[in-house]
Amino acid sequence: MSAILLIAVPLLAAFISILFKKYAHYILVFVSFASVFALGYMDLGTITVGGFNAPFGIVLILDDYSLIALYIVNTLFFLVAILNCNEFKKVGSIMLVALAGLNGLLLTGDLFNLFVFLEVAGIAAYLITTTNKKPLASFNYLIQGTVGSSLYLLGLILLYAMFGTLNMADMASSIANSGYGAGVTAFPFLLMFIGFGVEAKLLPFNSWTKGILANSNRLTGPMIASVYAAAIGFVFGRLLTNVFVIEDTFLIIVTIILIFSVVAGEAMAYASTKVREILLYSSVAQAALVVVVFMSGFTGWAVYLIIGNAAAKLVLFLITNTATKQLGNDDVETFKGLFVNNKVIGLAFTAVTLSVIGLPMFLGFVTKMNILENMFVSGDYIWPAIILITSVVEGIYFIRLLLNLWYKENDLPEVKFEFVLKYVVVIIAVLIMVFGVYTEPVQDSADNLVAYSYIEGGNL
Amino acid sequence: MKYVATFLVLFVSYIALAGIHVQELLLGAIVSAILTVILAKHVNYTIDYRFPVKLLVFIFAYLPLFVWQLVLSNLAVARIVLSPRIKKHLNPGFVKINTDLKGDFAKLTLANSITLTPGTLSVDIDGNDIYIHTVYIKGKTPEENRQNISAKFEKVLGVVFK
Amino acid sequence: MTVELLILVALASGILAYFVGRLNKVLGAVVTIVASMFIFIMIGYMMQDINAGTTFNYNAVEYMPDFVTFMVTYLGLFFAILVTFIFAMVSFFNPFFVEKYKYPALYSMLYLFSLAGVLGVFLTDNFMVLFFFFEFIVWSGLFLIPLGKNNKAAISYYAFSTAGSFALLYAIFIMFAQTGSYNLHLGLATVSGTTEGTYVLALLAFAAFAKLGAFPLNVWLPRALGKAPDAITAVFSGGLEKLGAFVAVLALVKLAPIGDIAGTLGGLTEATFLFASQYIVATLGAMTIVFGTLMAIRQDDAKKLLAYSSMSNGGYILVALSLGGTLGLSGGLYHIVAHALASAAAFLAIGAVSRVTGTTKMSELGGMIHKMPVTYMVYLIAIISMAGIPPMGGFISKWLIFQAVIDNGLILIAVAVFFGSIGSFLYVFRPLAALFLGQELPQHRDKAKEAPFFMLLPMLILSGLIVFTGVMPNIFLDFINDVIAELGGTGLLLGDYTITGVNGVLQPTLIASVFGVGVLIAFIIFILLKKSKKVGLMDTYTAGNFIYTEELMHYSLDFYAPLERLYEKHINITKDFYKKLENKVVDFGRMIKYFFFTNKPEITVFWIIVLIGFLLWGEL
Amino acid sequence: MMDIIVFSLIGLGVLFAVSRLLIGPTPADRVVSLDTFNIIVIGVIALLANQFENSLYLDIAIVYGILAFIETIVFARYLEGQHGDC
Amino acid sequence: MEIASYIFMTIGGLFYLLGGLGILRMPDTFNRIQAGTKATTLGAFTLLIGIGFNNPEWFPKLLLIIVFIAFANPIGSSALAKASYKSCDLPDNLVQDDLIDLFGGKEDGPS
Amino acid sequence: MLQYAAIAMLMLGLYGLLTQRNIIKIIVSINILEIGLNLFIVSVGYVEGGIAPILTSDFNNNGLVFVDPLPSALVLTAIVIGVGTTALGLALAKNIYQKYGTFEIDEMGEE
Amino acid sequence: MKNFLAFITVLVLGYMIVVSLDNNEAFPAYGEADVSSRVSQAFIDRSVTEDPGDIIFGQATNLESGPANIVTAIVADYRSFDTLGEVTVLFVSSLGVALLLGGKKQKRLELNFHPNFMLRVGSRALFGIILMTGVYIAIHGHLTPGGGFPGGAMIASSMLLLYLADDEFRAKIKGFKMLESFAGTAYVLIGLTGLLLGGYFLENLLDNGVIGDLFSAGIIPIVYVLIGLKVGSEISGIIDNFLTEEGV
Ligand code: NA
Ligand code: NA
Repeated sequence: MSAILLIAVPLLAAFISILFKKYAHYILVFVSFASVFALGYMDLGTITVGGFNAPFGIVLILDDYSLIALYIVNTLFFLVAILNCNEFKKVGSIMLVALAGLNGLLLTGDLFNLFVFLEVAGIAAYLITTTNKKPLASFNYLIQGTVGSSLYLLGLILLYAMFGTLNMADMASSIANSGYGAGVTAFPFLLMFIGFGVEAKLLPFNSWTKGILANSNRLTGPMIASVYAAAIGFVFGRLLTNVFVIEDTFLIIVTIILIFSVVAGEAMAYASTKVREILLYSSVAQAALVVVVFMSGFTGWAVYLIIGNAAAKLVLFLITNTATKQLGNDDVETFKGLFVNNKVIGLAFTAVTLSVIGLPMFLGFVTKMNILENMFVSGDYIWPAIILITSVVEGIYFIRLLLNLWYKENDLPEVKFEFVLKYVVVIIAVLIMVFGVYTEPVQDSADNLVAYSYIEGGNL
Repeated sequence: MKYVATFLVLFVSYIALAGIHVQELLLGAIVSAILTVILAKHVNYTIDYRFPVKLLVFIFAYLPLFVWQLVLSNLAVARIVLSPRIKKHLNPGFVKINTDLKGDFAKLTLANSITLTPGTLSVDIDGNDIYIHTVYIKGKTPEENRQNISAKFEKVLGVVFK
Repeated sequence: MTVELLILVALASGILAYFVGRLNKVLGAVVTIVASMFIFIMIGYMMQDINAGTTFNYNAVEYMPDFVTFMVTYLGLFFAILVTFIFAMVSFFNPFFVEKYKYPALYSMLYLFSLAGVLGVFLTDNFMVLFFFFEFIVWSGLFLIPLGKNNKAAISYYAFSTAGSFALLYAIFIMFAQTGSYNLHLGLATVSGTTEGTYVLALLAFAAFAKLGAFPLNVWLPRALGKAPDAITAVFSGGLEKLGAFVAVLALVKLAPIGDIAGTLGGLTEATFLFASQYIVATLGAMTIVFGTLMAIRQDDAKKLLAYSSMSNGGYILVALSLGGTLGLSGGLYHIVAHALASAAAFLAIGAVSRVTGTTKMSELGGMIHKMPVTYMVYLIAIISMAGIPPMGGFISKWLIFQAVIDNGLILIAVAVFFGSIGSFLYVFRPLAALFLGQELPQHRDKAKEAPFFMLLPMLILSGLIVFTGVMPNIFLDFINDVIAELGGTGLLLGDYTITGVNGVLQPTLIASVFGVGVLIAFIIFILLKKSKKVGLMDTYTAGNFIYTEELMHYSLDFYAPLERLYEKHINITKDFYKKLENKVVDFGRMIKYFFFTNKPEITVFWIIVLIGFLLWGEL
Repeated sequence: MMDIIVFSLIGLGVLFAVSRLLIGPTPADRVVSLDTFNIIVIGVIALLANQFENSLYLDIAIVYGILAFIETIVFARYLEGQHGDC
Repeated sequence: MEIASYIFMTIGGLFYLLGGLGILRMPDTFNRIQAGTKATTLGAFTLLIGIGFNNPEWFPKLLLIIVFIAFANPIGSSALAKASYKSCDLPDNLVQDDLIDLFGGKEDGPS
Repeated sequence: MLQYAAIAMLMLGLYGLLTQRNIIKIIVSINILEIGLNLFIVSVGYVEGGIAPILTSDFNNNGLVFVDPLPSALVLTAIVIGVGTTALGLALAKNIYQKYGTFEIDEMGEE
Repeated sequence: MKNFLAFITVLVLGYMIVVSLDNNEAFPAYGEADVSSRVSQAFIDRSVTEDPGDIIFGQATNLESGPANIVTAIVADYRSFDTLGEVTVLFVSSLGVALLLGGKKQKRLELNFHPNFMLRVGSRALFGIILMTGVYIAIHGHLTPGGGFPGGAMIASSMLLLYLADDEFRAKIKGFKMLESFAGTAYVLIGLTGLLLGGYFLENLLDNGVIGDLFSAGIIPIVYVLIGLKVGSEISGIIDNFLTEEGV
């Protein structure tokens, strides 16, 4: 099967669904499920559109990397869709477009096509966030996203002016063979980095995240913090490893941005007293960490970092937003003792949290240890120190949160979680634990991805 | 008949743009036909069997008059604009004049003609009253104004849009 | 039985305990007794397989990642036996306490999980495995502490433990970068004497300090031990805290070459830094002793008091290990044993009291000796040992440590060590007086009764051992000599009944006999002489009114008020420091939030411009 | 030569129109000058077509003219609603 | 033919100039509209016809543009005039104001 | 020249985004920024003396000097995307106005 | 003051960017772009798949991409996938506007000012010309500048004119929806047909004809007309949403 169907079919469904508004959400669930299912039958390789070969035409690339990315994003998307399809019927068609956009982002091997899909996915995201009923926050997201993608486009055009191509692989090899120093590309790459930095929630370009995630609902929270975060992470990773050349001043700037994001993200989470704020600031730090790991070249582990994070944020935001809706607000004080009568939910929440912190027996531990090990081996002693120190802070606020949610005597909050939700979060938690203990497949696949570089296989 | 009118307007527009060529004529006709079916009742273009005659009158009687008036009006404007002391040429105001023309399109043409001729600018039409901004009001009564401003067009247009 | 099988048993029985515990709380707790006793016995069996100079090492079964290896060494076994024993003893208390917990089944499970972690830490030659179990203990311990209904204590525990763990991890990775392997022995040997070695020492010392609750990483210890469930307190103090001691041994003994500090300081090699670091460690250890003592003196809560005593004793261990040498090592290792036994016994005794009275506050207790004489005896023996008075184990270890300090000529540290000893006289007897002696309080009079047999049993075993370690220390010192030999040092010269130190020969048995005779005489006098009249609380009237003042009922109240006044202003220096640190983090987080996270796109745009400008600056 | 004359005449016209656009003072004044400017631009585009001998520019002129007209209408409709807002 | 073309084009240019000048010099909005509309309309007509002389095959297209302008320009102007009347203070040199009947000062209009 | 103008417009857009607190004006700023960007894209493809990349009966072979057609194509796409974003921004602005009764961000208070 | 600082800031930034680009050895100066070193040279030569030699307007047949307008060849053929994406952007925007502004029952926005007579009548007269211009532009996208997007925009403009010129006017939204859905669906289906029959999504399966003919360039005019319809209906929908409000 051609991977292009992953984009075409949701689009087709979206175009048709506006005539059948009442059934749009069913179409959505069906299509997103079909996407996950169909991934098993996709042929790996480079797909040309319209019959024009790279670097002239637009190509899509389905390799191990994008396949994993597609599996993760589509599965998470499906889960979010099925859990929310009844509550948010209105955005069914928009969600279909979002699915097409995300799949396009993950598949495309063309820098300008990436911009187009960034906008498709972005606009769908702005719209999905309007279900928060906070139009000002959505507006802010829209403006910042547009500024970001405009900067990306400007950087891209500068690169085109210099190297005359839009294809990622061709661009990378043109730059490598051009004989110019990295100084030539620093400015365009910085622009593109910032462009993605906005979407990837890196400080200081992420002021939209608070308005969106701190007011999120059951749809927007998991959608933005989990599905979109994963997709953007994967795409950013592809650019970072295969296209960008980060050296000299640019490297200094990027390092400052990343250190700032990690440190400030954890500090902000620490200083927060609302559950969703804690989660969202933690996401900021995690997103920066993903970028760091990609930049360090540990693709496989960056992928697992994304996976672990996305799965965790899905569970955390689902549970938090379900509870918030029923309790009225998300102050930790209100949430106190939430798990006393919701032990299953509580265990799942705890498991994924411990995984995010990186405690043993969970997937997060395996990922973190391997990242640190690889960093040390490559002679990097600074980032591990930063990661470990901020991990302590991260651990403290998450543990504080967990203990608050588990231990309270009287006046327990009354929250009902529906069966499907329980089912989903428990499965994710169990998977995180299973792969935290049975680490061999994780280790192997991550090592494979480290060895794998997609530039060489531009035409797989 | 409004279908014919609509079709003609669309088709002529298309051909004016695309040029005369077999493929274009064919495609233009098809497209115009389709759009005519969809749009005819919205646009209200009307036409009758006397159209060719009216067209001739319009072209050979009205247009020369109009162009002449247009040139005159521009010369008048030039005189004002180029004079060192503009204010003395001005005696502006809004006047109301009456028209006998019936039909929206007739009134529109009249109004546009008034706009493009010396010293006058139609602002709105209400029923049979045309409201006009005048650079230099000469007449004292509405009838005087009408004579000054619109009478010559009305005669011709009365024939065209009968 | 192999180590990984034992670990599996511990984990499996933990899960079993959980499910049994869901059905019946008490039954779940019984599972912990059976399992931890079994594991202790199995570990004891390992003694048979180990001979001086030979250790056995093996890869674990295939389903695990291939770097997972276990190894039984004298050092590991020494710690493993001690800690599993404490776990086994404390487990007898579990059935009597689970009722009080919010999640009793969870308690049983995590208890055994912690035990599994202990085995993993001590019985491996692989740093990654060690770290894994280190962290495993952290998060199982983490959920045990708040069962005592205090989240703050658990969070402090987590914060410091994790900081320690991560320091350990960083050290592990430094060694890994040098050797390409996680082998513990290889790693330590490789970096020893190099610049990396100094970093590793500092990091490992940090980890040890964090686990031991030593100054300046001491804030969590009193909180956690003071607020954790009673039984768990004993495990933490007697057992888990010793993880820190283990790391300290790795850092101060295995990593740094064994020898007297003063002797090797001459040559300015890389190793000099190591020794300088050891001085720092010794100094901090001494400060730990002093601070722990001063804090213990002013506590009202008996558990907290003992917690500070634990902290202070951790200081002794650090001082001893950092001094190195035969005396230092023997003293340190022996003190580990002595303190483990004594503090477990003391905490269990307090726990037994708290079980019937519901409090551990000295101001709310009194006269328990009448209802709980056996518990009183156990507590008495434990604190005698803690204070380092013959004929208990604590005396032997302190004697060795004193000798080592004096031998090294470290005057200030010697002063601190002596101060700690005198201070412990001052504070350990306060709970004795406050809890067990004095007036029986009306609110506890009816409920209080002696603990049941299965609680007394472990307490009695422990006090027996405390006495035994004081009377017949050579049996233990013999094993410690093996440990020291394995570490590459020389053990103590042991006669049948004598210990040869630098400044003389100690004859513990003789001393014990003298004390035994003294006690016997005192007991006979107590029996023979006329009983003192017991005066009830309500018998004291003045002008027909009962005079109620706290002082009347508690002569232990404000015991050392004049002394406290000397330092009360300065004593919270570490607590304040961490409080300020936390506030700084919070302030920083709030500031960033305030500046960046508003619905104002211009902030984002501004920073984008700044960053672009920064990049382009160089091209102007 | 002739081209230069025509273009400079038109250029002056544009200059005047734009001056009024900048001076105002009322929004209506600005819209009027913008409208004038647009019609001049149509002529300029047509002149370019003549200059380059390329009829494609006429298409552009038509589209520009249409858009300019609609723009004027939009502004006019907008201004109508702005009571006394000058 | 070419000469005719250039004459027309120059005249067109002149009217454009006149339009610009009118816009600039006229003292109030309505007079500016008047000057601008008339001059530019005629300017566009002559200019386009001039171009048509040069390229006869373009005549249909040019004619379409002329027709469009002939309609669009006055319509736009009248709409603007109405808008200006309703939104702004009237110039103080008005000698007569019949429109006040229609718009009731500033209030609603017909249709 | 065109390139400088493009960069100037980009900067003007950024200036607007930095200073404007009215959401409509912010949308306008974004649009100015995008126009500048689009101009820049086109400028990148400009070739001195190049003609529009369209074959006609007058310019009838591919050996002529054309400007780079690809940036023009990209601009078409970028423009349409900009239109979509702007429409959405305006719709959000209308929603915001309904909720707060103002377009000024400073008058809305924190969400 | 804030404004002044901001002004200085962007001034400095702009200056820096200009200097940086001037100093950048890889970035071509304005007007000196080297098209032959760019991928677009292959689009001009239509030589992505094979080299057709010299291309003469009105003569060359069966090129890999048929439009005489090379920009159109790129937009609707070489990079047609981008265009599908951009159509999607517009689609989702119009959905979004409807989501944000659409209430239950809709009626025209009630304004207290009305268009004047000339505008009301005149716009109907002009409507035909504008509409036809849009159609013409969309149909001739492969021959002249323009194409589906400008064409669609013109179509929508003609609708906008009617909306502006008549307070009562409302187009049939249901019809827009149908058109929008039909055009989008057809576009994707054409792409899928290419995939099914030719092996590539959006492959041009029809005869490309003689370059410069109206009936040439295979599916491109069809695609462009679909785009024109889709864009026209979408923008019209957006306009309608902005000019309507909740009410009976
Ligand atoms: Na954009
Ligand atoms: Na396009």
